[in-house]
Amino acid sequence: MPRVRLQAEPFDPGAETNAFLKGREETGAFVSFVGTVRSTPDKPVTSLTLEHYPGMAEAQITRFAEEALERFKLTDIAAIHRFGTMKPGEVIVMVMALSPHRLAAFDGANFVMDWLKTDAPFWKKEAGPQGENWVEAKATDDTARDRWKS
Amino acid sequence: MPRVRLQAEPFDPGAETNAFLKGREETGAFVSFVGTVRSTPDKPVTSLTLEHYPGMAEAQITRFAEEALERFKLTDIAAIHRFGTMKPGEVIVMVMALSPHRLAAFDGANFVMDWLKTDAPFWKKEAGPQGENWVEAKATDDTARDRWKS
Amino acid sequence: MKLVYFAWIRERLNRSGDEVDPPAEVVTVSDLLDWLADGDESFALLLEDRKAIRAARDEELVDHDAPIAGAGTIALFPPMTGG
Amino acid sequence: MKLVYFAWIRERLNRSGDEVDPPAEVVTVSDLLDWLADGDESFALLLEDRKAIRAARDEELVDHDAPIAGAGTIALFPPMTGG
Repeated sequence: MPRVRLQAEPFDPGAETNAFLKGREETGAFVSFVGTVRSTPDKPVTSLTLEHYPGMAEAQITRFAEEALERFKLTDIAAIHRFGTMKPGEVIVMVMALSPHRLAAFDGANFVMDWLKTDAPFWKKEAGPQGENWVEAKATDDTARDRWKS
Repeated sequence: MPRVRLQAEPFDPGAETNAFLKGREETGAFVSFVGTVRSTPDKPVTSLTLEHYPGMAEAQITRFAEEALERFKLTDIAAIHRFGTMKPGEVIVMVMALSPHRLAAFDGANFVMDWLKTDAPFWKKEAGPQGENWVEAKATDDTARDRWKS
Repeated sequence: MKLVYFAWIRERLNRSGDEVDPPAEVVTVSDLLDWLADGDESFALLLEDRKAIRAARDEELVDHDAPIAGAGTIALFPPMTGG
Repeated sequence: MKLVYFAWIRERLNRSGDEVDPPAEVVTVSDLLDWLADGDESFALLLEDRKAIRAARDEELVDHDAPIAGAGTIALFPPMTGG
């Protein structure tokens, strides 16, 4: 069963890595993805707020994780996603996949991230020196997701 | 500059994750791969010993990391590889890639792992109930590497 | 039937949801959007670009041609930007 | 010229390297393997399956047809299994 967690509180990606890897003598390949709040000199961001659809957000991520588990024959998969307001550098999302095979672990984490980006009910609002704006969805994210449709 | 470390001592993948992610407000996507010593009921392993070619091993991994950095326009990449004798569950190798773009981070870590598997001078010897044996190279690893040749 | 709104749809409507009882001829999500626009100026403006509107029926993503009969909750929101 | 051996090549030869001075007609890695096999029974056995032998010239992977002239160190080892 995939472990999916939604929370307002920050979490520690290193501690999550070690907890997930504990007692895994039977599998050899672990892949994690960590997405953080980005702020650059070109596009400074002072905070990012994630709105979500409670219930459905968790259900969608669980669905993608279960699909990944089956499709890539993973040993385990976990996803943690924050909502609420966070600062640059803070972790928004983390996906971890475990498999006896390296490519399956990469594909599993990649698959969940691609679906999560476009089909999990979260919306990002950025605040910066110019005020606030809702982040627009990117066509490249749809393309990334669509490569898994077959 | 990629950071490549070879060591006999165990290391903590969670601590490495957090150290690598520290102060990275300008990039949003982190991917890590962790490979551990595997032991299953079908194929029990009591220890794994990694022999390496000192100097060349570090040089090869550094080369693959530099190629990944340039090819996928990564912000940073790091690799840590152990040598010597280790027990089931212990970490053998860790690769971390950072990029503003999620797919580039996945590709970067994947690329370094694929090349490292086939073209970095390490040799694995397994010890188990039936004695010791050198691990044979897998044709699937060559195939995985060859998809990056273009 | 319950309607819930998210992100800039919620902000522009200035509320997070409505309780509605559309007539029988409102069969699909698309019909529902027409009916909402007919009855409410702010909805009419909001729904001008229909491609920008996503819908979920009882927490499942659905297309605009999906039926709404028997739905407990219809959610309306812009394209998702999680992760 | 220095030779270094790894993994089961090192184990079967029971040493980690040799210092050699091959004659001028030994031009390539392949020639070197022939010359080593001619001079040493254990090498001859080891080198029966040439495809199982990889080589590095001064810490760079090379094919069997690579020249060895001017090399400081030639390493011989089985296919690598790191990671």
